[in-house]
Amino acid sequence: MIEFKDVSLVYPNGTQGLKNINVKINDGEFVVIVGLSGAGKSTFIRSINRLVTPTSGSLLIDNEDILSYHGKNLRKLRTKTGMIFQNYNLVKRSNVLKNVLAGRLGHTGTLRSILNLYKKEDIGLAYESLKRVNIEEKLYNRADELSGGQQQRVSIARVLTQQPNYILADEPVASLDPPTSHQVMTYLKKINKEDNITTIVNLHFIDMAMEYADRIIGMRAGEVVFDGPVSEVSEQTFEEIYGRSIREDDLRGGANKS
Amino acid sequence: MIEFKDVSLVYPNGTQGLKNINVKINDGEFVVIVGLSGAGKSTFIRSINRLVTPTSGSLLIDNEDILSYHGKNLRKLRTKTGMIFQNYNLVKRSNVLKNVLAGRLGHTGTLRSILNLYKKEDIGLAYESLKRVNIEEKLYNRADELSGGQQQRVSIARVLTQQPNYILADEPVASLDPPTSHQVMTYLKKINKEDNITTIVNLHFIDMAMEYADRIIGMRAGEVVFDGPVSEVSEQTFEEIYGRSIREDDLRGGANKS
Amino acid sequence: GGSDESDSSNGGETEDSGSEESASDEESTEESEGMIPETLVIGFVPSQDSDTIADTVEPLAERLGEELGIEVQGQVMTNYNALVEAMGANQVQVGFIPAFGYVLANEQYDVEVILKSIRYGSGTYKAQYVVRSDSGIESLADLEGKIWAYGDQTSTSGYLFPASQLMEEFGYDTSAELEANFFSGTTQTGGHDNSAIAVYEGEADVATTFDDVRTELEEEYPDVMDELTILGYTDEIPNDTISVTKELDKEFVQQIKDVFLSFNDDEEMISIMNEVYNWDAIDEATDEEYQVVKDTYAKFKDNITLE
Amino acid sequence: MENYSLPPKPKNSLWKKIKTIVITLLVIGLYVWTFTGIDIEWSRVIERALNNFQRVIPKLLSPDWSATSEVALAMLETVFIAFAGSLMAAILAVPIAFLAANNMMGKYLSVIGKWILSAVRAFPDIILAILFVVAVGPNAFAGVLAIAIGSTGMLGKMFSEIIESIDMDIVEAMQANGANRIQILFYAVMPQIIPEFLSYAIYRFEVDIRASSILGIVGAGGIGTMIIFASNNRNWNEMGTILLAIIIVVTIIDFASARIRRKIV
Amino acid sequence: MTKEKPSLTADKTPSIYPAKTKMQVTLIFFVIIGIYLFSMYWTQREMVGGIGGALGNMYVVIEKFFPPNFAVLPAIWEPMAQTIQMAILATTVSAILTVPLALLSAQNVTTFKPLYYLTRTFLNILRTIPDLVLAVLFVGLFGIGLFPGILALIVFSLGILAKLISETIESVDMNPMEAMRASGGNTLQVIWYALVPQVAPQFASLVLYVFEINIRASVVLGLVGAGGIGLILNQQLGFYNYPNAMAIIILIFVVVIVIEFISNKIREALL
Ligand SMILES: Nc1ncnc2c1ncn2[C@@H]1O[C@H](COP(=O)(O)OP(=O)(O)OP(=O)(O)O)[C@@H](O)[C@H]1O
Ligand SMILES: Nc1ncnc2c1ncn2[C@@H]1O[C@H](COP(=O)(O)OP(=O)(O)OP(=O)(O)O)[C@@H](O)[C@H]1O
Ligand SMILES: [Mg+2]
Ligand SMILES: [Mg+2]
Repeated sequence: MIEFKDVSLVYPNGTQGLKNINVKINDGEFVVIVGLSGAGKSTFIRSINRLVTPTSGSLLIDNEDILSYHGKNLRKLRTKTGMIFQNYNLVKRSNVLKNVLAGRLGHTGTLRSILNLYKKEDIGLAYESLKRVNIEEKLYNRADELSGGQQQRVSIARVLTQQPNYILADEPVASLDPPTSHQVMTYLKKINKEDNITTIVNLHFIDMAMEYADRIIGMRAGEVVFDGPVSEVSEQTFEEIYGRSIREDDLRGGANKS
Repeated sequence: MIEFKDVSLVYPNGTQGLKNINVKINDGEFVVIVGLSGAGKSTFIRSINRLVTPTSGSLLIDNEDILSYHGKNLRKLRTKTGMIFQNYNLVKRSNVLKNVLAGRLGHTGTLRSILNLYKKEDIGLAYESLKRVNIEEKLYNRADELSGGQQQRVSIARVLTQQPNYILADEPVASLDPPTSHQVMTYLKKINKEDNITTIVNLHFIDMAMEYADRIIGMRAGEVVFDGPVSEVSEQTFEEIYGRSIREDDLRGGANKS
Repeated sequence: GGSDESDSSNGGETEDSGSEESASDEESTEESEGMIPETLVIGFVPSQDSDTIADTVEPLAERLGEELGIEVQGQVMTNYNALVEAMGANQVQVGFIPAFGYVLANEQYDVEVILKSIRYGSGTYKAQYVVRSDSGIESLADLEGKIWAYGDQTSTSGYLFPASQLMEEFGYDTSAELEANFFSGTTQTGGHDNSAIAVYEGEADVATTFDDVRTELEEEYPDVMDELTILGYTDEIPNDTISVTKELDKEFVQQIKDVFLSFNDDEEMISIMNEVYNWDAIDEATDEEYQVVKDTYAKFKDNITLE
Repeated sequence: MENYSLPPKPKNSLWKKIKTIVITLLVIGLYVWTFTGIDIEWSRVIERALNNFQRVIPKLLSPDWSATSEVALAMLETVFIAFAGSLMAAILAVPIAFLAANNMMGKYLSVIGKWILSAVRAFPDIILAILFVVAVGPNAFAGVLAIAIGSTGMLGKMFSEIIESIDMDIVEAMQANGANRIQILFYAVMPQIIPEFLSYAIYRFEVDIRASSILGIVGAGGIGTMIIFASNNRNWNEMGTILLAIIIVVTIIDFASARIRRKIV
Repeated sequence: MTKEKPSLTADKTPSIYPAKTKMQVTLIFFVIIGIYLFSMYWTQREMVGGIGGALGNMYVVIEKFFPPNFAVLPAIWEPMAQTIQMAILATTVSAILTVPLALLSAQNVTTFKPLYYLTRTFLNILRTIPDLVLAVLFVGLFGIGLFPGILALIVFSLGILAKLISETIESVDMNPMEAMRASGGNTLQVIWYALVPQVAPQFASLVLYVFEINIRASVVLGLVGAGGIGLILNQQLGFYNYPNAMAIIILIFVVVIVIEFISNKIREALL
């Protein structure tokens, strides 16, 4: 269970990334966070595995406040939370397999991992994950030889290899074509359901959000402006999240206005 | 007018980026290119302003074969074709305004641009473009201080500042939230119509493509597998482009298969 | 008091300077009169063959300027190649050069010696052979089969003169043969002090240094005077020169010479020179006195051992 | 789930294998050669160190304060000369670096550029010093020139490597704008390289301050000359003073440069 | 979002940089130029005459170096080899020692500030000591011979390497490191997986660069009795055998080129 208790985050330059967030995410939920660019979606997600540290409030995961974590505790937390990034974050100069195996780091002894002495199962798992995102044939290619979409798929495979309890995904499908996007979302949904892995995804597309989410959290300017099951999403919700109603005067009008 | 005549492109490493492309794009058209990751969409677009050079065939723009261009000719060609990139390609250490002003480089004398002596109109135009993508308040921020979506908007502003005859956009909305995406597409569409600027956009999302395109070109493995007006797009088309029909057994099945 | 000691060389000097004069007269008829620079530049390369080395010629340059009535600039340079070339290009007109450097400058660019320094009352100095007191080495012949430490091969007292002496005495034609066949090993130490320390520490059996390097080491190695003894000395090596470039006007050169010589009667200057350069006095000198160095140089120049 | 299995690794060609083996053997050979060629008597070294520690270190740590003003003056001289020299080098190095960078000038020109830089670096300081003394006489300016040329080789090499490592996507974006080469230089390349250039130039400035023995050769004085004299005279106390001066000055420069860089980067 | 209607001729066009930044950069620029001009003036104040005859003068000297006397090559091979051996040894040791030091002095790896400042200061002091002083000092301590020479090279190159490499580390793409950290990797693993691949080419080229420096620094080693090619070079210059010296310089040049070539090959392989 993840619980944000009055969490705020101010970046060193003064930008308020999160503002008094109170959210409770139950085990096994599939939550999609939507919001405008700069709304604080990434900040929200990155607080959970402490890639950024909220400046006030408390953030409980499995009933422990993780804001005070450091060292071993933090690594343990991160081992059980997998993360998929907006910009892939692959080591461009390493090959695909090595990038994917990095997902096992938290589970592998330091010496073992430095000497590349992965267990056979780990390597098999990595290969398996690559197959799941249909990119197994690029196994030995260097990451920078792949197209954007292919790179994102590798980074997803990395998280799959990690076998986490929580999956955090920061716009995982932003660079994927629709079939692959849906594939990935479906897969995330599937492991969410089958293995009961709590999954939190940032998405730009509310339609896709509606299709996969159990629950939608809408953010705007660092605040949660909507939080509820998909069934409760209405025109009104869009307005709250995007600051105006979706489609009608807004989408077409955006450019007209200027 | 842009005309691909039997254009092929083989990358130095042997990958066939384009295979016998025959396409004619008339002035003022709004063409959206769709296809799987790795289909060759980027390669297609980048051939037009010669960021990559096709290895055979001929590519006519305004009835001149641009494949033999170099030096001044090439710069002239590029001045009249604006380009929006998948990865923004901003100078991270320069501020937003300077990045946007770079769009005027082709129109500005070397000395002037080196000394930062832009015409007042140019600076005004740059500011204007920033307003159009709603990011004028970040004027003096360094590009690397912006979020992904914000960076992409700056890069669009850069092209708007260039006032080109052709706009090439390589997944311009991959990192934008839906309202901004629609705004941008609408804006591209609007200048396409008003100024009769031929616009060629790569998109992953066939629904968005259907909404804005006059004409859709579907690519697969370097080949054009569909080319026609939006009205002609059918289930069959999806199958051709994505190698299987959209949605039904495909999207859900993707994960099942593995 | 220094001028007394140089009587013997004085006689030769007049003869020699006469011939030099006539030689340059021929030249000056072809070209113009010799030049008098607006600023006279003095280059100073401190001799390593000396117990203390100063890093300034400022007081000397100042006085010289006052006497000559033109601006005089003194520069200390740490490498005599640079000074030789600078004199060749007439960028430096007056050089305080060690004997070996003077020989090079004279051969390459006809630089002329006008004066020399007098140290410890003498216009020459000697190199010494240093051995451990308990080594049992009593003559140069005992050095056979021993290990030889020297500063570097371009050092007059550290290498050239002793090597030359040993070659003559024991019948070797080249220094390579001397090093390879007479000694069992050689160590190039980089400096006179290091050579002596090498012997002190037992890494070498004999060091060739200026006379007397031990005084410099006394502070760090208090027992150095007892532990090390001087086995012998080489021939006399002429002291540092004061030389001028061939372009300089003859009368002006004479003027410079006079001013320097007048310092001998100036208590203040003597004390400065003594303190800064260990000089007691300045005396006239002729090229001839350096013939011995030229001969030695000729012996080594071409068959230089490349290890 | 299927069995975890991995497809076979793509087989390296025989040629590649041979190459790997040959290179490995070469490297091993090189080290064997090195270790057999170098012969250090450890017992002697340690014994000497124990004996000499008392002779040298305490004196070094008790600087000769009477030399302070002299050292300070020499230090100031050195700083000025090194500054002028390394700034000149930083400027000279830029065009050569662009010539030597293979992503700017093409393969063949860049080889020429690299050779020029290697040649400059192969030239020993002392010969540069001689040349400039002959050219402009024994003075500080000769020192500036010698430092400038001596530093150009290193800076040029570093600069060219920085240029080779820039993000070419941005260059591409500028090309797509129709910018010409000079504009690309100023808009896409410069912003990416300036901070690194700056830090290498400042770094070189530091190097020039402490490697100032070249100034002694040209008669420009400075701290390098003092070092040579102090070492020839075995004056460890004065050496201590000089060291202290250098450490202070370089630390100040380091501090100031960090601030400047933060402003400009 | 948009509050006001933009008009094409915006009444006040902004300048490219905010006034404050402009001011600061201009100020820094002028201070630097000012110091430069002063330095140039100050260093030229002792200059006698112009630089009119400069090139002619230089030509006279340069001419003396030609033609190089390659006949000495067989004789200088041994000191050259010795120089290379010392350089290999010194470079290897300092490359190994550099790794922990560079990591500890990289701000993005060592987040524990006191440790970072401690290492940084240590390296600064190390870097500050001139090679000549190092050589003299080590000879004072260890006596003449190979050991003080090699030690001087090690300390000297350690200072250079650790600084350059720590800066390379500070400029890597932090995203992959973040990803590794997010998957629970410990510091060592993050470094090994995300940092090393990014730094490796630069590391290799800097190490080879330092190797090259070490070869050229053999001039200093000559001063302390450690032998090597620098000693021979000084000697040949001292005896006015300029053509011999030129042959040695050309040999050094060839070695530099070879190292450069190897460096490029390694970089290509790693990039
Ligand atoms: N490291 C940082 N330092 C300062 N400000 C930051 C930093 N990261 C993000 N911000 C600012 O915080 C706000 C929220 O950023 P965040 O990245 O969470 O938005 P987002 O919703 O993920 O946007 P996008 O959809 O564009 O990725 C933005 O205004 C952004 O400019
Ligand atoms: N510079 C290159 N060198 C070699 N192969 C390349 C290069 N750029 C692209 N490719 C390959 O060419 C094919 C087409 O690539 P392209 O980038 O055009 O695809 P895309 O349709 O734009 O994909 P995406 O949607 O992922 O951006 C891919 O298989 C890709 O791996
Ligand atoms: Mg985000
Ligand atoms: Mg693409």
